[in-house]
Amino acid sequence: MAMLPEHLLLGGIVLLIVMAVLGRGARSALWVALGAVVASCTAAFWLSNAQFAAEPFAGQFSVTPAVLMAKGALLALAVPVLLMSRTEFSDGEFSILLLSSLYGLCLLPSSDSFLVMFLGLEMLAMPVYALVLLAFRRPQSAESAFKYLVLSGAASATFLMGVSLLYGATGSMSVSAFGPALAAGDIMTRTAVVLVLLALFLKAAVVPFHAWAPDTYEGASIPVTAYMATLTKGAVLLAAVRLFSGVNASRPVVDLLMVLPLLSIVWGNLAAIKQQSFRRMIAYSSIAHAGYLFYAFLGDSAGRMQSVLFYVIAYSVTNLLAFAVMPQNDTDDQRDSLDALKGLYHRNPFAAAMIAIAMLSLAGLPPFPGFAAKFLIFKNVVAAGYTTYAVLGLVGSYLGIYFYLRVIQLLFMTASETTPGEKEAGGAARVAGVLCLVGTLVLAVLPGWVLGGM
Amino acid sequence: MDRVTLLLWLSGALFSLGLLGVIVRRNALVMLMCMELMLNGVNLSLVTFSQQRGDAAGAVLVFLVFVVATAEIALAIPIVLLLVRFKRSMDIDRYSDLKG
Amino acid sequence: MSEFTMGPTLLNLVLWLPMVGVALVLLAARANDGLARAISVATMGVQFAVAAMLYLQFDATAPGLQFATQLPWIAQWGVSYLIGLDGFNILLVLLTAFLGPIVVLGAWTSIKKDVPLFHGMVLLLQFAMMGAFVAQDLFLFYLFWEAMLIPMFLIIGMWGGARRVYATLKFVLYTAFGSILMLAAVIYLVHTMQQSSGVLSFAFDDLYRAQLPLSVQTILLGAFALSFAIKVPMVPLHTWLPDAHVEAPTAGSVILAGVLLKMGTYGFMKLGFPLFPDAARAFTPILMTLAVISIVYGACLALVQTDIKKIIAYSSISHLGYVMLGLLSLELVGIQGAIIQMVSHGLVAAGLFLLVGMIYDRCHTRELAAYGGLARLLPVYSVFFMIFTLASVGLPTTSGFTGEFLALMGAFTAAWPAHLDGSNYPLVLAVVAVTGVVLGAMYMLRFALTFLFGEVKAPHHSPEHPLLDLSWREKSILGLLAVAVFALGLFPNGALQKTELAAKTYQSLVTTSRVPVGSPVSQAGVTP
Amino acid sequence: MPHTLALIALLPLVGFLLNGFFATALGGHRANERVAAIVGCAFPIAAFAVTIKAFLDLQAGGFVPIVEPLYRWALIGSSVFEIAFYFDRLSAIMTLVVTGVGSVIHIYSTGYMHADKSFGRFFAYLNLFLFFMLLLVLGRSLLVLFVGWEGVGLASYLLIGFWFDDLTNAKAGRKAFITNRIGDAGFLLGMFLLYRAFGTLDMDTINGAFLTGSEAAMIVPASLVGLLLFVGATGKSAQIPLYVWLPDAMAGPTPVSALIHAATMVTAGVYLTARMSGIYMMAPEASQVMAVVGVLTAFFAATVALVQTDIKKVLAYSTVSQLGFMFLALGVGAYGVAIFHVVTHAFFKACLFLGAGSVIHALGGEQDIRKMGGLRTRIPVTFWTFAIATAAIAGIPGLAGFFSKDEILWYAFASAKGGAPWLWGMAALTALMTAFYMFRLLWLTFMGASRMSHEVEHHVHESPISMTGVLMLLALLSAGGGYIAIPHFLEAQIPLPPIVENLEHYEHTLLIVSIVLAFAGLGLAVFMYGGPPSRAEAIKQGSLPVHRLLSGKYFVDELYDRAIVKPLVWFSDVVLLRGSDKLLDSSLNGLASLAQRSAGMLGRMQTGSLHLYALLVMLGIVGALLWSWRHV
Amino acid sequence: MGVIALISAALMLVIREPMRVALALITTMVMLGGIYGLLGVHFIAAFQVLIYVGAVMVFMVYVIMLLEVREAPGNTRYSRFLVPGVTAFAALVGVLGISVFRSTADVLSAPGAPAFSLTQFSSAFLSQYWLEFELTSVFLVAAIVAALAVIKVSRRAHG
Repeated sequence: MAMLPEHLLLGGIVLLIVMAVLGRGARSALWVALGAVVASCTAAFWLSNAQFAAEPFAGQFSVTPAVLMAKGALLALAVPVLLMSRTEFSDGEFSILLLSSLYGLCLLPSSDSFLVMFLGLEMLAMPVYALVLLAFRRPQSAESAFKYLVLSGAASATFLMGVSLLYGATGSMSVSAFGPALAAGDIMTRTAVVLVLLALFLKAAVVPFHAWAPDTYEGASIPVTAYMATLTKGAVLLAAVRLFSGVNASRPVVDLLMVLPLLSIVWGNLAAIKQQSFRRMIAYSSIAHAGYLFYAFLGDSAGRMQSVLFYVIAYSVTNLLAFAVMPQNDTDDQRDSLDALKGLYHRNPFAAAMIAIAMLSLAGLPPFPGFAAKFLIFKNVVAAGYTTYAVLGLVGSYLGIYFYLRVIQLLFMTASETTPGEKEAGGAARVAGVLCLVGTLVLAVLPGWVLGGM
Repeated sequence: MDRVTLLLWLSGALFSLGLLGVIVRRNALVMLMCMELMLNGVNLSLVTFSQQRGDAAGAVLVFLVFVVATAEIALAIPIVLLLVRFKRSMDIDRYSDLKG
Repeated sequence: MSEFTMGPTLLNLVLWLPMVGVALVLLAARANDGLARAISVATMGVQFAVAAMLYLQFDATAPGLQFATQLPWIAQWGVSYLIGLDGFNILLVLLTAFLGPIVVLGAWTSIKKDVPLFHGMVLLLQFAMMGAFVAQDLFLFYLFWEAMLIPMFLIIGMWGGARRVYATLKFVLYTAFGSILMLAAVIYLVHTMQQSSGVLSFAFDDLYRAQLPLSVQTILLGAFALSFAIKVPMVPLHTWLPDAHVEAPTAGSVILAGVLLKMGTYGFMKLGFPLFPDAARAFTPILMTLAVISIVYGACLALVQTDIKKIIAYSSISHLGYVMLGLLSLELVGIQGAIIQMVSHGLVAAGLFLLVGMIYDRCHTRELAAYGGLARLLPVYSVFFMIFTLASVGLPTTSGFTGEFLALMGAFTAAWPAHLDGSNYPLVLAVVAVTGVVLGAMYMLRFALTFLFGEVKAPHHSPEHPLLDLSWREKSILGLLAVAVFALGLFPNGALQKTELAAKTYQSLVTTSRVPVGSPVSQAGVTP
Repeated sequence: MPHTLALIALLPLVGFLLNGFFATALGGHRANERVAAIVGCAFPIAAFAVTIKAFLDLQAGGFVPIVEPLYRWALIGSSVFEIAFYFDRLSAIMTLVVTGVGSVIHIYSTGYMHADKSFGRFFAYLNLFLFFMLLLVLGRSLLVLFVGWEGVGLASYLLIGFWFDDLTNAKAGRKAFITNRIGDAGFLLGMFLLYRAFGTLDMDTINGAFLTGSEAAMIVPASLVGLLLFVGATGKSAQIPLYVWLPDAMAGPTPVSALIHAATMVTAGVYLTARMSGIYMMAPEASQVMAVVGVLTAFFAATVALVQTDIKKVLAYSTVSQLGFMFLALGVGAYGVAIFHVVTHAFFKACLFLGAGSVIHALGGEQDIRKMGGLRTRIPVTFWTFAIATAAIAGIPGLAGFFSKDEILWYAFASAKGGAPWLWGMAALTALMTAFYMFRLLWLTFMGASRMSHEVEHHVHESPISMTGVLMLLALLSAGGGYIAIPHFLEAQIPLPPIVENLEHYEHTLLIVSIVLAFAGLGLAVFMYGGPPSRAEAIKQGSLPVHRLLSGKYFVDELYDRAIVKPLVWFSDVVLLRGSDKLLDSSLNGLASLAQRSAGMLGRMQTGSLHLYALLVMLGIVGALLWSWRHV
Repeated sequence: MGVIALISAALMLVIREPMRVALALITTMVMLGGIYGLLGVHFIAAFQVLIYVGAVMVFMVYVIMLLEVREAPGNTRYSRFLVPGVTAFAALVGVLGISVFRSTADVLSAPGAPAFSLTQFSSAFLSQYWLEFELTSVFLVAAIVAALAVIKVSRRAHG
């Protein structure tokens, strides 16, 4: 019951595998997966609305309404990704892998012991290695998959090292041991805590652990990039929230939480300026956004889940929006290059408008959701008394405005140059786009309502 | 300087060595092995602790690590094969087309 | 039903009509451009009509907001949808609504590509500007304030001149920088107020009660002032303006000069100074100096421009200096003058930019040297040109005079007692500001001289294909503006009465200290 | 009749609007020249009629000032800005002169401007001028006066540049406007000061306050206010240092010169000072300055006038000089006398200008007196009227100029309010020069042998009756205008200054002296120009450098250009435009490119080498751990 | 034993031949297994030897033999980050070492509980850590699918 969403996903996986084994319905695989995701998503929402809370496996796994809400939200975000994949992936693997990755994702926010969390992280990442490779359009995919694998392997190792040290120090694998350990004076404990945190930074691509992101994002195909940029990151952040739940950041990690995120905000926003590949640009932007997200941990723990979740949703929705309407092209490179967007408005106004909205929201300009999300985070940071860092962060975010505007400039203000193979995004993708647009508008117009739901 | 400390230090050293290997070795397979080394280092410390505590949790985690490591290798090897297929080389420095 | 139950509905109508227009234009986008034009001009027209109705209904003697609407919006943050009219914004709302149709009509023929999008953007901009004026909640205000950038970005960037992309990026990045810091200040302000007084609210009226120590006030005012001063713009933060004006299409320039620049001064009047009165008073000398520098600086630069749009751009800098001067004088006369000057500059600059645009559509060059003797060639055009030139010079009977006269008078009346108390600096500033009157005459008449007089000279003009004088459309929009200019010059009293109460409120807000007695709250910018 | 005064002012405005809309290119010349002429003249004449009516009302009311509020311009806090008219002896005189002389000049113009391609526009402007001038003289508050003040400036700007196809005319107009603006800046400051003190701008109130020495009046030093207002006056009334625009203003059509730049507008400064006499009576220093400036202006302008060869330029400088006389009178407190001179000067100078206009008209546009001569017989009416006016200005006894100028000299000598012998000396010398250059002008133009080229000479013709009639009327006034004892009429309102005791008995001596001077000037002129030209030439050669200095008008224009205009432009162009503005801009672009460069740098750091990434990770871990120990 | 493990691990980084590297790694692993044995957790030692040496490394060795890719002669076995890498490594070892040595955690000084037996372990695993057990299976399924997918891809790329 408590694991209903997970079970539904699992059911989906099994069903898909069976279908694959029977070698039938590669087409319908997508719809099955969609069904599973929607089902588990609705289940999560329903349970959360029912104020359901339970601890089926003591000390291992527990759910609270908030957690369920988070799961539901992220699962909902998976829907557009699936839709997007329709044009890219004919066979069922994608769906299976995505679902299993989602399964891992669901474990993270409700894991009570590091064992579960570790499994969750692995299950989140493992299928993605394959996914990156899956739409094997160009040799670089292999390279990017390998880079991702090695570095996230390193991340796992680091995580485990930290965990084991923590285990040694506290004698328990319980996640709740993490919070108290933050303030512990013992040096080994401190090392343990820092290592765990860094592992999360590495997974979420925070400077200086960001280097894998651009390469991997660029090498992967659009739906996968979208998935990595939004859901994977979101999941990692939720794991972090789970870790920090109930504790306010204090020395020494608070320094890391101030400096490294700030660094990645500036770094990401600057490095994105000169990119020629859209996905790579998004990768850098996602590095910057990871920075904002970790800023949320400076704030009071009470509002943290809310602010992180709201930010993840706002950021992901707009990101997915951009990816969904991205026009198709002959080769992956063409589809990826920013030049393909030149004068898009004159060829495909809708897509251009959508991308523009997405960019503005990512840049955090009102009235788009990105603004409200940033506002919430920085509000909490200021409330926690880190005014200077809030200001620095905002200034850093200012650096980002330029390259988002640059995209709009390409869309609207440059002469149109069509590449022969350009086609409109597939029907399913467009549906995804519309869904995201609706989401964006809701977030923009009724942020109060959404926040109330969290 | 008792045994536990030494073992922990050893595990740390192995962990670091593994990471160093990833940094300095250019052969893809060797890099993979180095990752295994990192995990082994971690395992060592886990085992030590769980033995000290007389608590199974650590051992369980070690078990999980085994599984995961196996899976990762199982996944990594084909990728390496794929890489090799393109450039007839295991030299990772040849695979830096994605940059900037 | 009676007017007053109607009022709020009407105000919301004024605010949201442009959005309706946007929707309609988007629907009509597939159809021909004419439809889009028609829709937008119709929307704007209705909006102006309603706004005028509200202006007439506006009760000058009643304090506080009128026709106000308040709905909880983001309750968790204390943000509410709170709009209303008061003496501060009534004239500017009217001005915005008045310029709306004029802008659309002005761009009737000169915008040829992507017409529906253009009108969509203009309406969007209209919506944002209107919102920024009527918003009575800081969060809402900030939302609209920022939202203005986007349509303007596209308007300049898509329909602008040769270096349009550079200009528009410069404009947006410049303004955005100010607003980022303002955002930080907003967050901090609200947070501090909540801590000190327990009130979590973005409503102006609550914020006006916030007690802040001087140091905090100073920092916050700094952030606000930066953002506003960029919009005004005050020297030395003005360099975006000439480029933006020169590259923008006529409509863009008109909106920019007519309304957008007023945002800055309005911000100072409604937020900057009243929110942080003590800091404001402490920094009056510096700000006043900047204002005077802007007056002289803008005038001097206008004197040597060779690009006709740039002349007007720099003249804007100069004229808005008077506004700041009046606001800072804290004399009723000066404040009232500043308000009138805002409106006046809106009308005059709009007129001049329209005129420049009209000649540009005919001759396709902005080089001053390329023109001459237009008075012979285009008599009607020249008459209007003369009218707006003289209004810009501040000749009596035009609105320009009313504004400058009162603003300067305010500055001077404020400066004289200080002089008697032995501090001559304000007096010096006032005197220097008055020289702006002379400089204004110099650059505008230089413009008129080369432009209208001497032997006939105009590109694309030949005896067999003479330039056409103004069409009826052009005549009528300029006529409307001219009427407004003279009305405000000859009978300003009506307008002044509407704003008198607001001016007094402003005066009392800024002159009463709000430094908390007892222990100051946590210092700004210090992390515990 | 409630709105008599408003009516006076508004009638010309109506004329302006009618002509402006129907008789110009604006209205596509719907009305032909005849209609335009009728409209153009009818309204001023009507205004004149109404003025007489108003004057009679005033008289009937025992000269109690008529106050006629029109509407409230602005009410700010407690201070009221009201548009109201004020009619007393002073404004009565001015109004009569303005409407009267104005009307006749309108009539004259119908002949003079005949067949000009913008006939209608001319009359529209002329009416506009009258409207503003009447606002100026009728206004009760300084605000209204200022509106008129700037308005007449506008009108003169438009009229000087009337023939704007020639850029020099337009430039002259601009020069006039801007120079006036400089004065106006001072005027504004004066107004602000008064407003600060009294919270109102009503002139009668202010005067009263100063005369009664109310405590409000104590806040502001009267001298400061006086000087500031005087700055305004120097602009409008062409006194040193702001007189430079008036000679150039002759670029306008001659009737304009007659009406605006001789009879009415330029005397606005004088009127203002007389109107604010309350302040000046309390401000001896300001009065002193005024007297000195006045007499200097008079003197220098006269010297320049000695050598001018353009008939209108001579008259222009003589105007400046005469205005100097008026300010001298004001400076020594003889306000009534100044106004008296304003009136007489209006008569004879208008007559002179119109006469000159008639000459120019006759000679088909020739203005150089060296190319004239012997016109006495050819255009007799013009000659006789011109001669009478010349005699009047020269101060030949019995004529208008004689009385007013003599009184000025007398007060300059003996006024207890700053009269001084040296003032008298300068003034007397100036009077001598005036007589000389005026008769020189007369002789060179009308007497002697013709120096005209043949085709010019061939169609010299007397002007139409519309012009000559006006000339005769004005000649009559210049002859008899002196017998209207304006000072005594005004004394009830503005008392004449007391005479220093034990100087009374000098009065007759001085009278004789001034008569002698007038005739001396006449004689000298006749001696020099009546005889063979060689004589004048010889003297000219004798004093060549002086001559060059004078004909170069002391090179004041060049001085201003070098000292003020060029530096200002240079400063704006080089220092501000190419300097600071560029600096600000490029600094921003510098920041932008810095961001670009750092972006490139970060991009290059992303080499794509997995080893590097791993190294980063390792370094990151080490760094973070070390950092975390800071707080052990 | 630990020393040997360490040395062979170090050797891994020095040896050029992948095959020999693999052997070195195996040595390390076996040594570790030995250590586990000494610690008394024999079943872990067994797993170590079985899974790692038995499965993983055999697979690895097989692959190495499968693709006999000779490194192009002349190019060194090290990336150009040798020096910084080693320095960083030294630092890291130092940091980790210090954090262990200077730690005050009781566990380090504690005498050490009696080693628990396989039965204890498995019972704990199947009761307290039942969830993990389940999840592991799910994980393995996912891993298999992923592996299959990758292989499929490589086949597609091949053909």
